[in-house]
Amino acid sequence: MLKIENVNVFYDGLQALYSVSLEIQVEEFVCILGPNGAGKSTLLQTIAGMLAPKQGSIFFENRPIHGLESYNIASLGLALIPEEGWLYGQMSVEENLLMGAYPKSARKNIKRQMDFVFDLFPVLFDRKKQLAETLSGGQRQMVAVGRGLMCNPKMLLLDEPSLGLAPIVIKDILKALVRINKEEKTTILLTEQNIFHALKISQRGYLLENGKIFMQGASKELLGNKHIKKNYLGV
Amino acid sequence: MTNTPQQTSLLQARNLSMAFGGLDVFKDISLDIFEHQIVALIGPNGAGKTTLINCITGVYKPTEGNIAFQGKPISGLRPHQICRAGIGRTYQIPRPFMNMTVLQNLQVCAKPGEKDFRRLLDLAGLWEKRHRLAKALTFQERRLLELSRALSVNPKLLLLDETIAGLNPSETKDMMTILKRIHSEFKVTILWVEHVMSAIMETAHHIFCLHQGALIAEGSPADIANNDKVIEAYLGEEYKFQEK
Amino acid sequence: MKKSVLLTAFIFILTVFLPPIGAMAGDTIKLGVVTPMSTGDFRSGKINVQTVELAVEQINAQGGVLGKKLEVVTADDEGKPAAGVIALKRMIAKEKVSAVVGLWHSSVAVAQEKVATQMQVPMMLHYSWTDDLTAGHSDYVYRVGPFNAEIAQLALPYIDKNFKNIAILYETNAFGSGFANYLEKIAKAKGLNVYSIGYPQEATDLKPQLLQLKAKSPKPELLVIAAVYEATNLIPKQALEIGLAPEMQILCSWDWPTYPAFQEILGDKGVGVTYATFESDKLKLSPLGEKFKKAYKAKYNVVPPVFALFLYDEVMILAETMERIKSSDPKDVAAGLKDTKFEGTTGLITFERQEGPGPIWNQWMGHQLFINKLTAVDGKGYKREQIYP
Amino acid sequence: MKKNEIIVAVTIIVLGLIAPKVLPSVWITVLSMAFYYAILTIGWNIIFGYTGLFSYGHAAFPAIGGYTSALLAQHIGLSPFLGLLAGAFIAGLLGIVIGLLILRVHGFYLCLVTWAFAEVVNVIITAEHQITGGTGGLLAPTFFSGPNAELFGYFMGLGLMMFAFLISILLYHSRWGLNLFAVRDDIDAAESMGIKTRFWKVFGFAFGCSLAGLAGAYFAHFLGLIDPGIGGLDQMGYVCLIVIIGGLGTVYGPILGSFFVVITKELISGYASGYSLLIFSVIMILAVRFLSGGFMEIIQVISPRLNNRYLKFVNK
Amino acid sequence: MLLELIIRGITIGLVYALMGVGLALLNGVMRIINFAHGEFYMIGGYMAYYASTMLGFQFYFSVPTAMIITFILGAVVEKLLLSPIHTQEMEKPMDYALIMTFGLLLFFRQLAIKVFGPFRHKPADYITSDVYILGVKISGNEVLAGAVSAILVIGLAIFIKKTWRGRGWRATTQSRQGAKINGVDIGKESWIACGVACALAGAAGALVAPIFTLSPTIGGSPLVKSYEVMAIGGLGSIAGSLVAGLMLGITETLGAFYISSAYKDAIGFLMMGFFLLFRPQGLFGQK
Repeated sequence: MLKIENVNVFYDGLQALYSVSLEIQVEEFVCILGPNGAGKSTLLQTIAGMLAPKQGSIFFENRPIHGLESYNIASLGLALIPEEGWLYGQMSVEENLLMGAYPKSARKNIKRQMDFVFDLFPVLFDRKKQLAETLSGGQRQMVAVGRGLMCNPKMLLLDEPSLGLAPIVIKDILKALVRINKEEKTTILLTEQNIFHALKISQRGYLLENGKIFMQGASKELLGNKHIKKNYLGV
Repeated sequence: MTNTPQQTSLLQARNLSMAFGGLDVFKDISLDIFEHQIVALIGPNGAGKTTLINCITGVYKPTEGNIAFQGKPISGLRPHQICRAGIGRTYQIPRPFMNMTVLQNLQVCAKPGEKDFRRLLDLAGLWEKRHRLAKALTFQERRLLELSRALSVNPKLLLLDETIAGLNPSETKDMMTILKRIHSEFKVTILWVEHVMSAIMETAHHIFCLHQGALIAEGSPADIANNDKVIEAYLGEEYKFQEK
Repeated sequence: MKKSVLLTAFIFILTVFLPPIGAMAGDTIKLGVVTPMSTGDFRSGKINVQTVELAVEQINAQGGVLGKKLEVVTADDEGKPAAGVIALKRMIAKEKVSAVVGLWHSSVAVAQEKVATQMQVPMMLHYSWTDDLTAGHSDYVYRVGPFNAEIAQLALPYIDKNFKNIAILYETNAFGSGFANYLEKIAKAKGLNVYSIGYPQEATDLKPQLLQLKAKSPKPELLVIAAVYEATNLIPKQALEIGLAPEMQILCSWDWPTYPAFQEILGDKGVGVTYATFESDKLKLSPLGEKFKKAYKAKYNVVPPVFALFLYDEVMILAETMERIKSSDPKDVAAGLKDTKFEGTTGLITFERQEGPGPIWNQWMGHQLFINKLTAVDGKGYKREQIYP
Repeated sequence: MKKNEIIVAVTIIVLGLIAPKVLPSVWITVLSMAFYYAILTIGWNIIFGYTGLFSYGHAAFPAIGGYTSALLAQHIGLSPFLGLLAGAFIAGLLGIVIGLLILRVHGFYLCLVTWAFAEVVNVIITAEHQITGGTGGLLAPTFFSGPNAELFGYFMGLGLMMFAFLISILLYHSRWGLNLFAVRDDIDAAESMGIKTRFWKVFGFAFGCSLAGLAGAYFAHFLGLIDPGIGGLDQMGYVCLIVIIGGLGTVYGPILGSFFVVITKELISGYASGYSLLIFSVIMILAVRFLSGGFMEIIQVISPRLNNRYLKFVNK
Repeated sequence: MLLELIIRGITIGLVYALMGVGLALLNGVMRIINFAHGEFYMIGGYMAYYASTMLGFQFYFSVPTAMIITFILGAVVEKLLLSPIHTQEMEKPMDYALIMTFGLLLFFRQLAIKVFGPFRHKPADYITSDVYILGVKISGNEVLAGAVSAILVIGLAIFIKKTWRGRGWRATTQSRQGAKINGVDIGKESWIACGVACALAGAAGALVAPIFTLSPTIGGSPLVKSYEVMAIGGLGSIAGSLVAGLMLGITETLGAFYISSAYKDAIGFLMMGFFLLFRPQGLFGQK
């Protein structure tokens, strides 16, 4: 589905990614772990075309996408759900969701996707006329995820969806992700700091440290890995 | 742990709360920072660490609570007054004065008459580059410059915001050495917000752990490493998912 | 440091005491025309240039002045005082002109007067109406043409006879304010009720001012417009649109309703507007005037407006003066102009030194004012009828 | 004050003193206008280039300075030389008031607020025509009288420009200047590093305004006239253009730019009168499109080595 | 009298709103300050003039002609001169835009003097008869200008609210990055939006041409008004611009009558300054 080869990315003069390579199969649920500043967001933004890699190549469904603009990538069915949400504060929830279906190819089955999003997050249905900036943090994250789903993506890139949320909300969102993966057959690439959450719901994981892939493996294996615990807590 | 920590309180925060538009960032935090210690403030992203620093330095006015520095209340003062009282800071993404030379960056902040810029720049290894514009420096150099700029105001307390985030291992090592030198040579107390646990465990005398706007633990590195709440905050609670 | 200070001092002394390189005397006598050519009332400016060119052509055809050819140099004052001052300064410094003519907007000329006096070059005014221009009695400023106080005096009997309540709408510049103030003074002295409102000369939306007039009680029966800039054509139109005219009669302060732009903007709505002018079929011209009129018509295919006559006179006076005093040095010319006695296009021109203050020192007087009314319009233009005297 | 700057200053003085002897006299007016623009833009360079405040109302301050001085001369017979001081003082005072008002706005908003201020000043000048002479302008006494008045006015301008130039150099190298730069580069960081940013913001703004007031008073007494055109939007455009072409935030930028712009304008109008502004606007558009760094960028493009030398020259 | 003043205020206010809305759109999508906005107004006016005099068009043809030409011009200007702002990462995009558009202002103005001549022109009246609204006599031209402006502003509001493209523009205004990842081609939308904004200015110019007549320098005043409208209504808000335009029109007319006609233009600036300093989000915007 997605194949990244030896990508080097520079951010404001600083090298953020050092020849990162990874590969994700169709319908897989993969997570990228790593501490803050390890390059997780950079990696996702590079895939989505927001940043240009200096070297290396990215293939999506065997098509090179590393030179494409972000709006082209969006219409291929690769949706990024960014860390900060990048919501449209002065637009209603419904309009925010509609924007997710902006690419021409996505405009056909808006109704179905919208229903799916409201089914996933019923709270959004009640608030669909409300302006996005008046929502709480968790609801905003739901809008962000929902907006990503609106284009019926083949693959979803999620950047720390649990950031700064209350546990109960995190639970809802992660549950929704599992549903998306299972029901919609959507490939998911998720980044998380909270490795426990991530490994629990994903199939495979990569550990990113200082811009390099440090370790990879099946989630269950990684969950038991001593290095990870040590690396995180220093014990 | 090179110094024997002395138990004089330098900074006292009492019942500090901060909220933006009704959204609590942190609530009811009380902490003491003792002189000549390296104190670390840890916690997952979004826990409110940077906001706490901004409250101490006067960028934000805390919605509730008091901060006292060397026994004098400083909450409500403007940032430059707090700086002059003896608190220096750095930023997560370095913010030197980009269109000024390295030397000017130090000159502008230092009190008149104190001209020991060479010492500060040697520490950062930037003396040779003192006539360069800050924007021509690398990321790491900017961070070092910012550090020496913060020292140029002769602070008693230095607030560091993620000083080693985004550095590679060898750079991290260098930075740690520099931090230790700063602590011992300049006799400053350091409050250090950081993510990289290994570095903190090695350097800090005392650690506070902030999670979702509350102080959930404090103590020596060893205490923190074995604290259940901390482990939970980092590794997450156990969730049971209905997996097929 | 010390060295450089010494060096500076040395060079300063050197430069201050060395005589500047003088300008070479040319083999022509230069006559400057500083007039609006791009903005401001540039249509009139164009006529000014044409008139001077025609006059100089005629003089050169008869052998020039003092055996040399006359040469016309032009500069654009953009209708703005600062630009006018710079243009005049540059003209005097660069071209070493013997005299300057063609100055137009009063506000510009007021500033230029100081320059001419300071740089000791005579300037002659033909249609800048502000009293102040000649009230200073400068030896370098002469006027062959009407001025505000005189025009107001000439128009007053007509206004007094027909109206009780009048309104004056004026541009807030030297010409407009000056004219309005004087007219208001003498009209009030006659017992008339006067409302006067000023507006900046660039304004195109005069409705606020007109609405204020509309709300006045008793209603003004006559609106005198003291303005020269092009946007003023809009005033009669806007007065009609808000229903102020045609109950209130409109009197334009001079003959711009005869310009083509007036018709383009007002069309048939212009019928009924009156205007004051010095031009009339009844205006008697001297043989020189008739000759000029013919020559102008032949060359440019239009009848020259009345101010062209005055300007033509000025060029002729200058030529005559230079011949008389046998010099083209600006200072001498200025002095020589005092003794002018010239049979011009409309009568004898002298700059008599009368007693007392006021504008009439360097001023030729000999005007008659007419008031015309536009009565009908067709494709070619308006038909007009003289209603006063 | 560095050695290089002394050399430059002396060179300008020497050239300035020689110019009236060797150039045709028409250039006196032209160069005097360049002096006016140089003083004016040195002021703006301090506001924008040093302090980082994008003031789009800078043209209002020469108007304020000029009218102040001209009115004082008219009503109480103040000498033009004292009028310069009065103009600078009143403009500086208003600069402080506006500076305090604009403390709370940034960037785009700052630009609009200052622009609004400038236009209100213009409206007042036009509306109060009984006092200010309206669009016709106001006469002011010249510095000197007699046939050489213009030449002396020229020397006066040269002196004033050098004065402004020296002040801007001294400011550039002083701690005061450093404070302004810090405010420009990162106001939050500056505040956190113990710099009284509010004070320096107002200081930088008012200082630049006061120089503009000085320039305005000089303009009024050099020409013997001041009119509302001096505060117009197009004048503001020239100010921007001059500083951008010369090099923003550098000491030489405003002077370099002023002479370049004024002289180019004069040369163009000589060859293609009536087309000068058109050609000029094209140059302006192309310059901004392709050379956003001003002359500095040309140097950079031509030779990086030369650029390094220039940087050394400026900063050493 | 009060009624008459308010009705006149509304008619002129609608034209102000039309100018302001274009600028608000431009500012929203492209995040730039545009000093050449008034020049498109001027060009629109001239285009309508030539369409009516040379081609003999009635207003329902000449106004759209003016809009089409200004649209093309606006789009070309954006493509050639303004696009570096969002295609290249510029250090100071605002300064660039300011000086660039100021250069354009000078350029168009000088070019207009050369091409159209410095003379004042006026197209034939669009509607020659006068109209009475609540007993107040108003010229047909003014009624037409007000009505068409209202239609255009409301039309734009509907376009922005209901269509995909309009939604994309609003999204771009609020989060550029969000719009990018949702598939909005900002480069393309920018030139379209710039063209539309310029076309609206051109329409305003064409509509008022017979009222205030044309000269190469008429762009100044509408430029100023559109900034006032935009600042009062809030940057990037269409509804705000409409209300702000009406507010400005009415306040100005009343102020000019009751306070002083000489200070008419100061009223708008004082309002703008007040809003910028004390309510920078404008009438309807939230903080």
